[in-house]
Amino acid sequence: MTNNVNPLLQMQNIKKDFFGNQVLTDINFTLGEGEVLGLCGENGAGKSTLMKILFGMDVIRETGGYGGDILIDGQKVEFNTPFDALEAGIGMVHQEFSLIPGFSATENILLNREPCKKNIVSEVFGDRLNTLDYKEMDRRSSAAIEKMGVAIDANMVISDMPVGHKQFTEIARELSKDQLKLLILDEPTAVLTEKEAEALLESIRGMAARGISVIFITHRLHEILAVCDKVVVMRDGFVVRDVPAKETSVEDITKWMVGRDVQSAAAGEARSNDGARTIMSIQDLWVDMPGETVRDVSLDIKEGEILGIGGLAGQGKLGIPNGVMGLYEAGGKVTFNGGEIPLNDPRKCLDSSLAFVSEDRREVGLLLDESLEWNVAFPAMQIQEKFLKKLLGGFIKWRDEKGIHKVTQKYIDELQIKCTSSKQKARELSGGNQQKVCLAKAFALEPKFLFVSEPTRGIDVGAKSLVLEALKKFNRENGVTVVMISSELEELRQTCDRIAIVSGGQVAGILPAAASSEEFGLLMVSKVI
Amino acid sequence: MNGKKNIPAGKRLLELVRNNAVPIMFIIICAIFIPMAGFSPSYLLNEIVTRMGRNLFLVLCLLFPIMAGMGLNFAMTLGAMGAEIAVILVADWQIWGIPGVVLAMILSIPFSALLGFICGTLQNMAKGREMITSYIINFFINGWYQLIVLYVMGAVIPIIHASIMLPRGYGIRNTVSLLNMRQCLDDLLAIRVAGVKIPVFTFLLVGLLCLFIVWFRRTKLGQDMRAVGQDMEVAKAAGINVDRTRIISVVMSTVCAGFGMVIYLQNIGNLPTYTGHAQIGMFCIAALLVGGASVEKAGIGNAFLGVILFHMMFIVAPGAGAFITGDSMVGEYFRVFLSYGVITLALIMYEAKKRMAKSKAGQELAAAQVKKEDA
Amino acid sequence: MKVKTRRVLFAFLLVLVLVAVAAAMMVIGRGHTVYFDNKTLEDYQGQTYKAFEKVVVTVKDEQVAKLAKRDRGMSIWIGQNFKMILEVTREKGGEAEIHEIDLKLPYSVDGIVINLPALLEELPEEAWFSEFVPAVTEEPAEEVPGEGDDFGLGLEGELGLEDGLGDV
Amino acid sequence: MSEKKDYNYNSPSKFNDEMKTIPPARWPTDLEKAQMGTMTAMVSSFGLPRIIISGFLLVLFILTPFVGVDLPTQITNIINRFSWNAVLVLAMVPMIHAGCGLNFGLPLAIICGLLGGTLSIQLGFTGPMSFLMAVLIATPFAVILGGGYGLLLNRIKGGEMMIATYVGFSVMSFFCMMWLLLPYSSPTMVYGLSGNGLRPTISLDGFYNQVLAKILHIKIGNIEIPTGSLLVFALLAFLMWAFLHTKTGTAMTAVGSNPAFARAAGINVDRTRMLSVIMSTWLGAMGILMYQQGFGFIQLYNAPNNLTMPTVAAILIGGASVNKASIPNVIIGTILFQGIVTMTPTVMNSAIHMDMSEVIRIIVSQGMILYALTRKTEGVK
Repeated sequence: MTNNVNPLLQMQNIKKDFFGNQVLTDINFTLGEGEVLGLCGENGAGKSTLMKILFGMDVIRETGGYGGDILIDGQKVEFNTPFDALEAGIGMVHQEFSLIPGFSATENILLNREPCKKNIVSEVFGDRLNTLDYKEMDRRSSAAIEKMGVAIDANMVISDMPVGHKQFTEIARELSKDQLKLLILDEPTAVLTEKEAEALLESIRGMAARGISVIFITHRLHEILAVCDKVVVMRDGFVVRDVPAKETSVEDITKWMVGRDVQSAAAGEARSNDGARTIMSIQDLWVDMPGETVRDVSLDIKEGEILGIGGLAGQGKLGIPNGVMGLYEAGGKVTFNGGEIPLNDPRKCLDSSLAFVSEDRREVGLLLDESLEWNVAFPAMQIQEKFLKKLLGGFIKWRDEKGIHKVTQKYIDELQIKCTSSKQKARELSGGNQQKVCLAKAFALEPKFLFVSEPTRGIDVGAKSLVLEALKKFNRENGVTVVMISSELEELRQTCDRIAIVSGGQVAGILPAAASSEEFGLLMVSKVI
Repeated sequence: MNGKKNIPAGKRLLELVRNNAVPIMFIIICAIFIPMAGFSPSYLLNEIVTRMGRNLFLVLCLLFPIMAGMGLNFAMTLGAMGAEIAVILVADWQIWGIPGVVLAMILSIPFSALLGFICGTLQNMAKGREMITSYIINFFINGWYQLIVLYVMGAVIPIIHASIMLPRGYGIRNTVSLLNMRQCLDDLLAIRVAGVKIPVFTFLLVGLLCLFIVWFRRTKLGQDMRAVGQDMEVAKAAGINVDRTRIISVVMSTVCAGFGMVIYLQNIGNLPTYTGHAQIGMFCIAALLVGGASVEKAGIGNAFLGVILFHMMFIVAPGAGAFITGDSMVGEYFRVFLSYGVITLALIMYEAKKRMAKSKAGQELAAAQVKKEDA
Repeated sequence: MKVKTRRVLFAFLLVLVLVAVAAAMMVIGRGHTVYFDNKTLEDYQGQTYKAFEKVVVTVKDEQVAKLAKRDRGMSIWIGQNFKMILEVTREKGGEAEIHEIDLKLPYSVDGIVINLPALLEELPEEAWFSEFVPAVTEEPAEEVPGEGDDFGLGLEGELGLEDGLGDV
Repeated sequence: MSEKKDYNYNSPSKFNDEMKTIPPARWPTDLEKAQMGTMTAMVSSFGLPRIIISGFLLVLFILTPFVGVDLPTQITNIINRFSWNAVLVLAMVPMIHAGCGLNFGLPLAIICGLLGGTLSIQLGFTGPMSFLMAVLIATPFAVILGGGYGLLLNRIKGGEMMIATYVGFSVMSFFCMMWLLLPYSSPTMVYGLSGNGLRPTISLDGFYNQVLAKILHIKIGNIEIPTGSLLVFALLAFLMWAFLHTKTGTAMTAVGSNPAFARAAGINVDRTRMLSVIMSTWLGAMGILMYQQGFGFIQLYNAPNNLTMPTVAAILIGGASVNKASIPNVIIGTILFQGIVTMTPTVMNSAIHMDMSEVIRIIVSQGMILYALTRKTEGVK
């Protein structure tokens, strides 16, 4: 196969760990010129990390580099910055838009690569004072747009554009680079309408025909089958399958994506709570949480159970607890314990014995610059007037430092939080210990109902199991209903009784924890927008 | 956005009024005050033309940092200080007339460029609060300016003429007379139309700066500056050196402000050594805002309209105040109040607008639900 | 690389041009105040040169002074090549004679006093030339509040750091 | 329509979070800190500018006897000035705590105090009673104006400091008109000739000049101590300290430390901020009344502006940052700043016959504010 011509891209034994946390193990695949490769996998399977390595993103270098070799045209390459990668002919369209809102499509397509004309001033003060060559800019941008094959208005200002056109502008920008050999598209269709997505697929075929290779990452599996030459499926940092697209189907891919050894999971612990009464009922909930929009969720939660909420990133699973707890603007109806809970008012939720451990530890979950004592005791003090001494007949509510110290110490022991003392600043703890502090904060409220959002995100294996055990224990011993939101299906299956899968901002279905991976996988991609 | 054409004319007018609330407010104020103040039209016109020549160049300097997204920037005050040091030296060397002005401008370049570089570097350390930082920098550098002018000049830097020195033998007097370069630029090519003296040459310089700005926007650097101004992260990802671009914009602002200050001083004909620059920044910003500019968007037109309206108000307010209350001081205070008020208002509107955009998405989602229920 | 050298060269040239312009400005822009004395010069090398009855001094087509005996007039001049036209009436009722005078002013002197009778007698420089030394006024007429913009009241002053009327 | 978000939004993607939760570099343990050497540790915890300022003041103190300046007089001056200014500096604390940044809108608070003072005199009160009435009258103004100010600041979160500056200016220039137009008539206050409009400087002799300072006034040798003033400051500082130990005070600190956390914990962030602004305004009003009773004059028109920068600088010199401040910061800061203000003119003048105090004051205070603004702090902008 590679007698005289090397394939465009070869990935050989790529490894990556984040401080001992292995996220990629022995990744191998090749990509020929003009080929389209579909890359799929669950969240956290390692797709993004792999692409970041390929694109030379700073985070990779900052976190200790990677192992293995990347070969382009048979030559080993090492990209220290994205600019090196661009130089080598790799282009990437990221999930986040990288466009200047007040510039036209043309200006964005040629951002920082504008063709210029020399003038007298630039002779003295440098090239940056060259005047822009608007004619040449127009020519190049229209050439790029033509190459893409999707018509967009080159003179329209980005902020006036529909979302799809922004996406196409980004693609056109990559195509306008003459040296482009390989284009990485990270979930490009997520923001497109069906028609636009169709146009994009057509455009990918066009690029391939021109000899540009494409790596196409998407959750819409039928798109992969429609356009790709081969499919690489990743799971838990491994490549689990590398097959020609012709020889596979959506069902197969789904199975590979989520399919783990069902036996190994501790799903056996799951209990059936059919008889229990409904403690919380969510109806027609919408939440405006950027990137995690909830469109229309209705969900009943039984008393005493652990309900898992899973789904792919960006589909809205995180929006549910944030919306119910009033942190993001929301609408709909939520009843708890027989009474309706007003939305958009965190205080009312907390007053009705709900508690929430946010997925965003550093921004929402912790007072980073304050002591652990404050972090643990604060909500309980404010909501339930715990740890307060009443002076002058309750007129003055004095902070009870001793009580605070005691409760903090208790949770430090119970959750094995590693710290120098309960007076240490939260900022100085590691991620896992910070997460435990967040749990302690919620436990100190002694709630009837607990939302836990991504409790194991970014913490090491040891801390992970500790956190999950603590949650289970809290549920079992105190009879607290727990709703756990996680991107990791496996973790949900170990911990939860039932698992609801959110897709496209709606509940796609609820399955018992023991259901097969394929079933979950199908639900996850069922309504993806 | 697509539905723009469908909006009825009345609504569009309302939109227009809302977007230009500040200039319209000032037009109304001026319209009310002018008859009260009772100045003759030719006097008013003369004053306005003089003040345009005096201030326009300075106001235009504010456009560079705005272009780079650094908001209304007091950096220009530093340029003014640089120019003042240059002017003091030139006055001491007794270089008069146009040569004096030219020399002062050239001499001011190193001073204002250095100060601009310092200011830009500090502002890069305080991204997100550039305006307050530049405001404090302006006071801080003013301390050093005073140190130099009050203690170093005459003691370390030789000052020849006792006439500009404090009697104690070092330090510069409160006022340095620039009688010999007074209005020498303004008088060059000046023409009189119906009793109104038009300082053609000064306006030519202003026009030159305008042309430069227009041209500059079309250069690579100008394009980079606008990109940095709109989204630093994206600009950085595209390979633009964000910090450097920002510093350059501040330096351009200070250097131009140095020229502007020389023009300003030659018009006035004396240099108030310790107070000359103190309020330049404040009033140029107010003028620009009155012209309808905002913290993130300003053009040459805003500068022209602003200078006319703002100074019109400034001229007529004391008279009008006296007319209304019988106390001329009230009018004086009123115009100061209006200047501060307009800046406050513009800043508040800018910050509030940033928050407004947020709740829009929520309304859309709610609307989608309602639609679903209807179906 | 080559582009860079060229750029450095151009930038250097620009600085050079600016410095050159500045230097030129310093030469041609040097201002002098010229005083004309219509005074009798007593006993210069044994001779006395009497003041004229009346001298009219015209500089740059502008009549700057009309000097009677013992009068002093003044004019400002930018540059070192001073030109003036004198209309001299030597005796009462006499005919006015016109002299065009070119003088080289020394660069370093601000104020120059010219004794007209001596000058017109074409005596050596030391006879008619002297430097004007201004008496240092203690505090010159406290600033004519220029016709500045007279912005804002008070705020200038002490930049917000004045603590009160005075220290205790 | 699922809009992809722009860069500055914290994308909830897993990868980013992994990045975020990696312990930032490595935090030095206490032991390591001890090993770092006391000197560097002190510098890092105390801040270089503060050390320079303290050192400068120390040098001034050491120089004092050598240049023939009377040390007790200097100390008396510092104590006096401390008693005038400390409450004003204290007024910075609540707003910093609630994350509203440095209160550059201090003139607003001062106006409230001025209204209290002038109205008290206008209503005919004299002696200590006039001070009490000034406090009482200033209070409702502080609550109302502070409330409005708080409402405004809640609408512009993130841009507080610049807008506060201009709110201060606007209110001050508005009241410049008011001092002329309001129907004051007390002959001690209005212009003698026209009979209307307040004078820029009003003497407080016979009113509340030194009323607090005279209480329990102590004289030890050449050192005089205005005990009453100090006690009042101590009382207010104690109340502030106590407040920060109550439930509401704790909430305020949390709001300043991390508003998102406070909101998630059910705190009404806006109301807490509003409370802090009102407290700041009231303390500012008290501060100016204390200042006046020590100084002996009411200063109107543009005078309120003159106190803003020194006050902000003082608390920063005391060790506060843009979003953290404590009572010790107030005390240390006021002593250091006022020490420099009083000592530099006399000592420098005697030592080198050059009065550079004004310039030094500007450079020190503005430099300190600049240092605080350019330090990397999270939270308030």
